[in-house]
Amino acid sequence: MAAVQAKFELAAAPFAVAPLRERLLDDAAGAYASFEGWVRNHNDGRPVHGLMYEAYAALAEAEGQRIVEEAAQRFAITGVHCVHRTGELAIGELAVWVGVGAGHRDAAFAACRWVIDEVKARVPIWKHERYADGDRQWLHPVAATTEGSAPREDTP
Amino acid sequence: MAAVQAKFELAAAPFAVAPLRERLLDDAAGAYASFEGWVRNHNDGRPVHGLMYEAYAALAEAEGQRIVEEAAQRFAITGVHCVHRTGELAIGELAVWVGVGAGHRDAAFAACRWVIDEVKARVPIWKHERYADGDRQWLHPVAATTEGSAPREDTP
Amino acid sequence: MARLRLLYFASLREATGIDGEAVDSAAPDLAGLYEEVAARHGLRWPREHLRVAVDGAFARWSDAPREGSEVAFIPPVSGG
Amino acid sequence: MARLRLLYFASLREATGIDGEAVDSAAPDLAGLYEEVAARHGLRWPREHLRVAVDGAFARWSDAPREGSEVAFIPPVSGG
Repeated sequence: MAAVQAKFELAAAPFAVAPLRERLLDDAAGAYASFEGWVRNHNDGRPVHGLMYEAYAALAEAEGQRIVEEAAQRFAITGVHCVHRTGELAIGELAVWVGVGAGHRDAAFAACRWVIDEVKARVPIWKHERYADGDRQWLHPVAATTEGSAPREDTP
Repeated sequence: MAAVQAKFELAAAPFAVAPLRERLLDDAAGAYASFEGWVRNHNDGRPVHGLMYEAYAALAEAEGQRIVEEAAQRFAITGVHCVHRTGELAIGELAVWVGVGAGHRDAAFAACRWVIDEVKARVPIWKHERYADGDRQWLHPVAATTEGSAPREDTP
Repeated sequence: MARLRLLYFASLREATGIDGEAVDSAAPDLAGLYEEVAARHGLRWPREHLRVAVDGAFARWSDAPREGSEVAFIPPVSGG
Repeated sequence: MARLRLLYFASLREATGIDGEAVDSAAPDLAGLYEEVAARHGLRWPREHLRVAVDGAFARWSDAPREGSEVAFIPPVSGG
């Protein structure tokens, strides 16, 4: 069996999905699942004008690569690729893409979902949102069990 | 709230995914999930040379449209689109595509998975496989509970 | 007696050798219509594995054949 | 005493006003190092909400600071 493609990348500029998807096509793969996160025009009901992603690049790339390689071990897939943007993003821009090729749809969906969940939980990338009212803040979601004590370094 | 896009189509010739995906982009949507089914070079360990999909077009289009509209009711999504090929397909060709836009990834993944499962279960489309050894057959999967009694009209 | 148009797809088309035919049937329901057709063409699918559609919409086996309608017996599907 | 390079990201960068600094620390472990840094910069994150990384890999709070290493305190992430 051919080695499973497993790749994670940061992208400082907009990137096209079509050629990345193309690379996951495989004559042995019957299923492909993908996920994309786009910049929404609102968050928690608050109008958003744009955002910035900051990464600790060295660690983000290493941790992201660990995630896709772990996915290649856990699921019966033929390839997995994830790209996450950094820098300034406008509304509607692509923030993150995950593509997975597999023999069957169960593995394709499960691996795709697992990768995006792990990326959101583990990869050191932070979102800075700019709101319509001129306010801006870093998003540092704290797990629900300890949420009551979550501080905000950047807001009163 | 804008009406949810919900569309199902049969395609007699190869189609491009990129412009279909584009139409699901929405400033209010933060998540996009897609599924693609490709023609594999094997099935149950048997080398496949190609296949043909036959549809009862009037019913397939009506039932497919019911599925995507039901998905728009069941899940918090902004749009859903499914296209299924008919006719002769070569190895590696795209057989079916499902794209879903949503506010959040839970709904995007759940709706995408639900639509492909329902399409496979309900839409009157049949696969005819050609094998490396020259044999060919119609695939008529019978639910596991009654599988023991499944007849094959086309094989001895 | 109802005049009907029958449609055959996939392995049913191969088993009957035709993709459709006009029939007159006195069957009281679509289940009875299938028994007639299965006997005439030697079809081996038990009705429990099929669905039936009338004029492009799924129907019930207990429905009466409707004069001038188009009836299709739907073997298990394999799209996707 | 270990000579270390500290990195700050996101709200920690804003709270300290710098993206990094060189420090000498006698803290026995990375937990102690964070207490020193938090006190000096008035950081309000309890350590339980942070992770710590050394030279581009996640580390344990109980690890001893390594001479010449690069240490980052990682506030809750929000990519994706």
